[in-house]
Amino acid sequence: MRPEVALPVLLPLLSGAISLMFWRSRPMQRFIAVAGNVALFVVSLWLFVAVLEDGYITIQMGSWPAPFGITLVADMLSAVMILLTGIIGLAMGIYSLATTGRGHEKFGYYPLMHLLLAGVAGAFLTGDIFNLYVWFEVMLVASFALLTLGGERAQMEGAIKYVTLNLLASVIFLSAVGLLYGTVGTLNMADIALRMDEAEHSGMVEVLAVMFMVAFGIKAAAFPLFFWLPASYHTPPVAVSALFAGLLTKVGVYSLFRVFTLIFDQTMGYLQDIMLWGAVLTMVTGVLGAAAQYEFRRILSFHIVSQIGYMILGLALYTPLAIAGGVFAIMHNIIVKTNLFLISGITHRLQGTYQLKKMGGLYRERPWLAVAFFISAFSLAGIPPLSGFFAKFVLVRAGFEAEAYVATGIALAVGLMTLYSMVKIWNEVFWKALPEENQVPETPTPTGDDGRLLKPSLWMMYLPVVVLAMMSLLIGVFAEPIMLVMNQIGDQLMTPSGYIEAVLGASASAEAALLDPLEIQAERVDDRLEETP
Amino acid sequence: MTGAIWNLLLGLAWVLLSGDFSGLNLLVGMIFGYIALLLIEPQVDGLKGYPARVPRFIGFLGFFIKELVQANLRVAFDILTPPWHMQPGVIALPLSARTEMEITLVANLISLTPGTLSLDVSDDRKVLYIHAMFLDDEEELRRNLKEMEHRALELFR
Amino acid sequence: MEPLMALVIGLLYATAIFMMLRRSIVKLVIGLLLLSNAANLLIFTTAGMTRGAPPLIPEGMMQPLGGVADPLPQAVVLTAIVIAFGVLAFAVVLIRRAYEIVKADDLDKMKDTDT
Amino acid sequence: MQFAVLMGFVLAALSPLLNRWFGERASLLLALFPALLAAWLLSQAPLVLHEGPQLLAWSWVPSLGISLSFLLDGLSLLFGLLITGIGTCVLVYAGGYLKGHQDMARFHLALVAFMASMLGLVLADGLLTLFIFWELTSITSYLLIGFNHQDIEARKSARQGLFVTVAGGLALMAGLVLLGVASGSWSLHDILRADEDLRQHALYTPMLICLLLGAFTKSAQFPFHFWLPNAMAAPTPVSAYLHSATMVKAGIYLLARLQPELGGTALWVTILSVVGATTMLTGAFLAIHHTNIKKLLAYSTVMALGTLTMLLGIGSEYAMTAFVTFLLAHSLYKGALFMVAGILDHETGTKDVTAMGGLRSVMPVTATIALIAALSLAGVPPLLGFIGKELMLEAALGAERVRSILVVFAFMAAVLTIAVASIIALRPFYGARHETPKTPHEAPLSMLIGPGLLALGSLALGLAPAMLGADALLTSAATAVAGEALPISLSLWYGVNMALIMSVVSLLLGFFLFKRWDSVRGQLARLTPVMRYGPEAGYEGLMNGIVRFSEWQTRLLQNGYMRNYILVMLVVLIALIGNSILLRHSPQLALELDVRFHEVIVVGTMAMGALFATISRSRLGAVVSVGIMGFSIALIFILFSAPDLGITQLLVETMTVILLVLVLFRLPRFSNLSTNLERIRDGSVAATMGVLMFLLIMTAWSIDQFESISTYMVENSAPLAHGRNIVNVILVDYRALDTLGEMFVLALAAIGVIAMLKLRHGETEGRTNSGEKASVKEPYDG
Amino acid sequence: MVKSGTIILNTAARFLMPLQLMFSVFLLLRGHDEPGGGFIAGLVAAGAFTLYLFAFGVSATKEVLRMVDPRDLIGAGLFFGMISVVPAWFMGQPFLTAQWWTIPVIDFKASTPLIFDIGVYLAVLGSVMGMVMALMEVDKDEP
Amino acid sequence: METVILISQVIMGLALVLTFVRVVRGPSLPDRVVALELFSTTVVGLVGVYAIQSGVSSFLDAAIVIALMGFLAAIGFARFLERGGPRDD
Amino acid sequence: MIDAIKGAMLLVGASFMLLAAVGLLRLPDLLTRMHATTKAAALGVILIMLASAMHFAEVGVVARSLAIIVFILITAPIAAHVIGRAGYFVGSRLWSGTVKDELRPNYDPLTHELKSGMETQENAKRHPRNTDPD
Ligand code: NA
Ligand code: NA
Repeated sequence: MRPEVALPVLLPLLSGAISLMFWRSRPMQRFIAVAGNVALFVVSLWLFVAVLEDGYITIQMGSWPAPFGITLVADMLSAVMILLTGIIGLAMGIYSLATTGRGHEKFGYYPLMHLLLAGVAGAFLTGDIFNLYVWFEVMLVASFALLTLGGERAQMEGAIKYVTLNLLASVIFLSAVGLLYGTVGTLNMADIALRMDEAEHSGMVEVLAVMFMVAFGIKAAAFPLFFWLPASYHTPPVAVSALFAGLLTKVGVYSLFRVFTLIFDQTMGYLQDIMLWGAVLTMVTGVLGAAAQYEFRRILSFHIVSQIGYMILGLALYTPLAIAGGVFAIMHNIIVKTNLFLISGITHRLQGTYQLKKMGGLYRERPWLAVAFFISAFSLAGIPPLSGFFAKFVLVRAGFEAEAYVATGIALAVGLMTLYSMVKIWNEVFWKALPEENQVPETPTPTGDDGRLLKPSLWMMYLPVVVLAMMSLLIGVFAEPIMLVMNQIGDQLMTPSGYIEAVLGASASAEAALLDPLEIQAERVDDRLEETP
Repeated sequence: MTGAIWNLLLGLAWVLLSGDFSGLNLLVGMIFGYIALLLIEPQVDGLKGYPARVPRFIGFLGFFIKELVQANLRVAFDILTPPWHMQPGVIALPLSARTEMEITLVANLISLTPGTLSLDVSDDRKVLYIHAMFLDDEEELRRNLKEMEHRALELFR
Repeated sequence: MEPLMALVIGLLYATAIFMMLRRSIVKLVIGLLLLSNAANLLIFTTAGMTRGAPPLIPEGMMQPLGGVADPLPQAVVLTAIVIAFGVLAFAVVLIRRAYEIVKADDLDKMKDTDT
Repeated sequence: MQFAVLMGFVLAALSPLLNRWFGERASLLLALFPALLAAWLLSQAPLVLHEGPQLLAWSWVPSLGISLSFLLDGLSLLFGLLITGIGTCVLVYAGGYLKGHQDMARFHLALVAFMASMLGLVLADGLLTLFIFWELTSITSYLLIGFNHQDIEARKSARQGLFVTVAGGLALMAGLVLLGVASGSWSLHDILRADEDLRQHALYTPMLICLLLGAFTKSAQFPFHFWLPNAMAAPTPVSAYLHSATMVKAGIYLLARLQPELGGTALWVTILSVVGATTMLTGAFLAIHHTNIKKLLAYSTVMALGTLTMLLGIGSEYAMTAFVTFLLAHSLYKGALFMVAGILDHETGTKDVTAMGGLRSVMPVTATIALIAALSLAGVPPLLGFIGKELMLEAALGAERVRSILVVFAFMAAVLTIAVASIIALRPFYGARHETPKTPHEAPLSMLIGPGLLALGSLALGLAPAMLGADALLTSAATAVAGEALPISLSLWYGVNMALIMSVVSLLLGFFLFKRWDSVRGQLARLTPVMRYGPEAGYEGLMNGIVRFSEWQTRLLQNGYMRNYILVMLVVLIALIGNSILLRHSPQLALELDVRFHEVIVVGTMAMGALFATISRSRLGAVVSVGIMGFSIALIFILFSAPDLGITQLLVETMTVILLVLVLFRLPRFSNLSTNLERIRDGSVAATMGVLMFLLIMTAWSIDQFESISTYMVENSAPLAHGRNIVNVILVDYRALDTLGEMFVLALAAIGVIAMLKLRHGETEGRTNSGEKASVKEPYDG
Repeated sequence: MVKSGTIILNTAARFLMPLQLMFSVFLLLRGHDEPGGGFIAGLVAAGAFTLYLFAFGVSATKEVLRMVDPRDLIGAGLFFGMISVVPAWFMGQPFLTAQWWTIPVIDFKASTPLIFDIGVYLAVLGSVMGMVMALMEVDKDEP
Repeated sequence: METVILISQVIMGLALVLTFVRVVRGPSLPDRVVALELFSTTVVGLVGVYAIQSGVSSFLDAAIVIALMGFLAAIGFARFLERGGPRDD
Repeated sequence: MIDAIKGAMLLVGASFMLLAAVGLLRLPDLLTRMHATTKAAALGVILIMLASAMHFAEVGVVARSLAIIVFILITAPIAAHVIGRAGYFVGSRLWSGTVKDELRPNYDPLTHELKSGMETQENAKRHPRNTDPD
């Protein structure tokens, strides 16, 4: 019994349920919001430390042995993702206290937030493909509700696209699960991995692979499947935007990593190129989309797409180092992108708009905000020694090592375009003087979503922003321990037998080792890495 | 109502005592129970009228099934043979039923009888509007409906 | 049976997609409805269909008498049905609100957030 | 050492506090930092000179080959001394120049951080550490150039400088990674000592081109030179620092650093010589266009950078010696001249040299400093600049490739440089007094110390290079650049040779040019329309083109039409599935049909229900058909042994219909909005998808290779889970986690629905964040 | 617009709702052995309330529910669901491991799966009710 | 017996088809709703026959639920009409 | 014997359902169609359920079969009433052969008031409307 594997899912579910029970009491909900998120953060830390020690941890829910029950599995990748979920959850919990209006609180903002986190955590931990679908739906419906909370026109219009296109992805996912079960007769991912390797009809395996690729590609907002994201992410309350930007698409990316390293590894020979160019086009179209925008959150939204390209590039290169780089990119992006959205919220609070044209003067007025933005923005652009640089560097190195020169070159160029957008925001929002026509009163009256005075709570907005900016910086400074973790992730993902053994027991993995052609490739890459001190 | 419950309990007791848990045995137990209730009726206030209601109920059931089958056949005939013999129309049927329960019961029974369909009750609850398929002999129809209402109300009064 | 079902499910997917490609939001939602039904039937069919042998164990027994239909896809589909219901209920109300705000049953009039 | 550099960043971060505590004295306080570092570097000099390069190993990210090791050899020592020495002067100077400025703290922050970055750059041993500091200089210089950030020109210039240098930085990163991958080491020290000859490596050419792009952009080589003069938007102390000893020299440093390992090939020599010479001439030529003193100096910096590059390209012993000498000389006089320009600007309120005149009388010290520095710039003995120029001409004369071009260019550049030097040193200080916006006075002491020291350095080192140890230092640096010992010594007199003759002639021609400058400028003004099509216009065009392209692309992709989105996704899916199941593999079909009449009917009503729902013109008719379809599905579930499923489907269908009915009440009737062509297109996509799904279902069903895991569930349901309804046991026991998630999904949907219906705008007053539309669409100009 | 609900429908609803609710509890309790279970039962119960809503409208239904808002039902349902997860922990078993207790006097087998199913029941009931009631409520509010 | 069951299934199958035709033909919403109602009733009958055919009485549970809940959709439609929704013909 | 009765009940029951369907299809207007569906289908279900009760002959099954009958008997007329009423009030066209309409004159479509009509017997003659189909 390893409770730490299940608690990151169960705790937010519980706090969500309790929060719902107290839906009449606003203070109670706010208390549960923070308490629940602190608890989630603590268990995520617990899980991370435990996985650091043991490598893999599993729990067979309901005591039913795998593959018959549902197994929750934490490997290093899951643990890192869970830890990030805990961090972002806590940041959001605090930030939301300052920004959430009474109406939103009354109609379930906090339970929705908890359950969204539960869905995310469930997706990161589950070892069962249908259970993954269920957590996707939990996450999705929570996000639907959060997206529409407040009921403004833009929200509704954005939500229609968000809902429809995500449902399309869900149905593709579900259909693939159905076909998968019809083909191999099991739902446990480790078991599927074993059976897939033996599957005689390789055409079906490939079809399943592409179906999962498209389904998760939509969830991850990869080219040309990303349309829902720029259409909707800038419409909800900013804390919600930030939560979405940080975590949601990453679940799609995580799933791609999980499924294509564990289950469909044998199809990578064919799919690698498709994925690689998909990743490149994702980066390029995303970053160009941002270049065309003049609204704070729209720029950030398009950049999510662009950054997703980097992560998928890591998977497409398909070496341990590239995987490590991809996951580094995920980690970095979760922290930084969340923070940029949070900052956009503060600037909105201060100047009442998201239009770059109408903003200005914050460099002088809010130096600490400027510092936080500067760190986050330049981290996003991959400027050293911030977190984004290391993500980019590892990918570039892996790309050159894999001799994918053109794709890697484009990835580098995209970094410059990212800088373009970030500098655009910096110049307009921070450096430029506030335009005459948009002069706000001498002391801006900060208001929450409900228009009430919320001046004392501004620190609750600053706290997460400062902490996250610090994290981006610290990731850079302490890149070594993080890189060790990332390398472990790369190794774990490229040797799926470890995962299979952890879930199904040692006998199964002996079988798996015989069937793992990629292990040989992974070793080859390892050898090459060892040559370079 | 008390009577019906007692009857059921006695039936169940019979089933328990005899140890034969079949539907038929329950029926047997119910019959014995009914006889027992018939015997003690004068002594127990709560049972007043119950034994008498049972034969009335069975009689009503027979009447209703007869109507149901008869009218169904008539409708069937008209549906299956091409020229329409029917003369449909909406008529107002004055109600003797007073309580909501009674009105509902009567209306539903009328709806269940083929050839008639309860449309609505007037706001003052005096009249039930009925759509009837065969208004060739309206008086006969009205008479039949009133009889059904009468028999049904008897069960409750 | 399965080939026939496969054919009809194919048709269901086709109709669903056709509806989703319409400009009317109501048609869109009906398309989503059809689509989720198609997926549920797909799971049910692909696993194989069995007549007259529900996965129930007679009272007092430890195993079913003969072979029974595969219960797992049934449970999975049940879960999927309920999830689809929740999601669709949300979508249905969403289009209602969207219509209320935009005052048109036309998706082409709802593109402010993109452009 | 590493500690010292990192302390620089800490100090930078603390500078706001220092400013608060110490006010105006903070500048002096902060100047102690580079001064102490310079002292420390000097103390290390003997060690380096006598025992060779010193490696100070520090690990950082060993798993990526990133170390924080520093390599101290002649080259890095020379650069380190320049950075710290001139840095001290600049900090002191800035204290006077920006006295009382409200953003003093921010200035200190950026400047000290920049200084530390620059120092880290030249000291770094790791390829990536070098790159990290390289990028840090770009970022910090961005902050410095944009110091007057409320001015749109400053913002634009800062952005331009950032983009050009960071773009080059990306190329540099690619080059460095290639270098690391090719050499198998991430340490400069190791790479320089390795036996392997990278010049023969397959990746040599791409690697070199990437590295050169990095160096050229940073060092403002043609055609990337345009950002540097624009960077004059920075306050003058910054210009003095960036253009004399630091920022722009980073690229030069890199080239020098790599020369022993990568230099000497035909590619290297040709590119560096040609680019260097072109830059040199371009800079010199453009300089005399301008009357703005800072621009004049900036273009002369471009010229100097070209010269340095050219010297590295030539690669001879002379060239190496010339390189280090010229480098040192340029840093000293250019620093001094910029500070003088700052003084002039500060005191007169204008930067236009033609607007000044006769200032020698009011600011004699400044005039003297300007004269000494300008003489060094002009290459007049006995100043250090003279030695540099002599060696430079000598090296050009001895070039192995494109010699004639180099010589001609070098000579022309020399002439123009002399003209520039004369303009700066003579025009403001001599001749008649002009009225200036401010009444000029002699600059305060704090602003004179820096330039004074630098000018003095130019003179002293020119007079007695060996005596002051410069000889040894430069030899050591040249050795590091050449990769082998270069036993040379500097001297003012090498005898009458070709170089000296050229020097003298250029002096005369240059002075002549200075005399005719005003009319020459008039002539040159006619060239203005042609000049518009320079590299800068190319840069602007590129940036605008990217923005326009991205707007076009976004309109094309993110067009707001949802059916297009869906269509694209489906086409992708269809293409991928079709390719896999039809082209690369084939479906597996087992067309055995075992059906009953009523089953066919039920399946038929289901299909017809779906079909009618699509073609019905009545939306409620469609809803009823959907209901029929749902009931048919429920019946199919029941007929095929799934009673639980059938019941659930029926109930769900009923509730769905009720919800639809409740909602449709508010919605209008169906209307036909699409054209027939669209319908045909959509129909074919839909049909294709349907056919594919049919094939997939058939295939998956036909595959009968594995036993289902549900066998275990059936066997253990009653004995272990105490339940006889196996489906329910799966739901609440085997796979209870699914069900747990599922109930949360339903609950979430309900919360969402309730909120959507009941939480209206009235209840969320005051929030307008998402209501705004992107109405602002003008091109971005900040 | 015709006034909603007639005597006939109202009476029938008053009579049918308890019947349907009883039936739903029946379906819930025997779901582990025969067709039924929390979902089906919850949906039947929701159907019962929907019928009542159609007959009597929102305010009357709220009166029937007393102080209970559908959201309370959802919260309680989810809470029950979560409660059934935990007992296994105290037994040192993985979460969700079924625990069975026999209640001596009535020989009733209580178990965590049953608690779980009750949670499902309440959650489904609350969710569907919440949606339908909200829809009808706003319909009432608006012209 | 088996034949009888098959015949009844065929008959009821035909009934389903005819019912569906009414759904298509309409013309007004109430007509379609009546057809839907009849459809669900026929389904109850079919399930009853199927229970006999398969000998599994559990299928009757499904029939009970349909019998008890199937009319709700019709009530919903009626409410729609009463509140002024269009008849759609 | 029992098999014969069961078989007959099944066949008759099924036939009534078909009859209902035929009626639904053939009859000319909404209300007449409802006559066919409500009763015939109910009768069909009743017969089939009785057959199944006889077939299984267990308490549980008999009880369930009877429950189905009861439920059908309760819900069918209610549904018929509700739809018929709604259909009538929103103006479903009555068949041209309709001979009488005593409701229409008593109904005020503006106030939705439905009088008992006791006092207006003489108005009971149906006035043909131009919206009626031929
Ligand atoms: Na595998
Ligand atoms: Na199969």
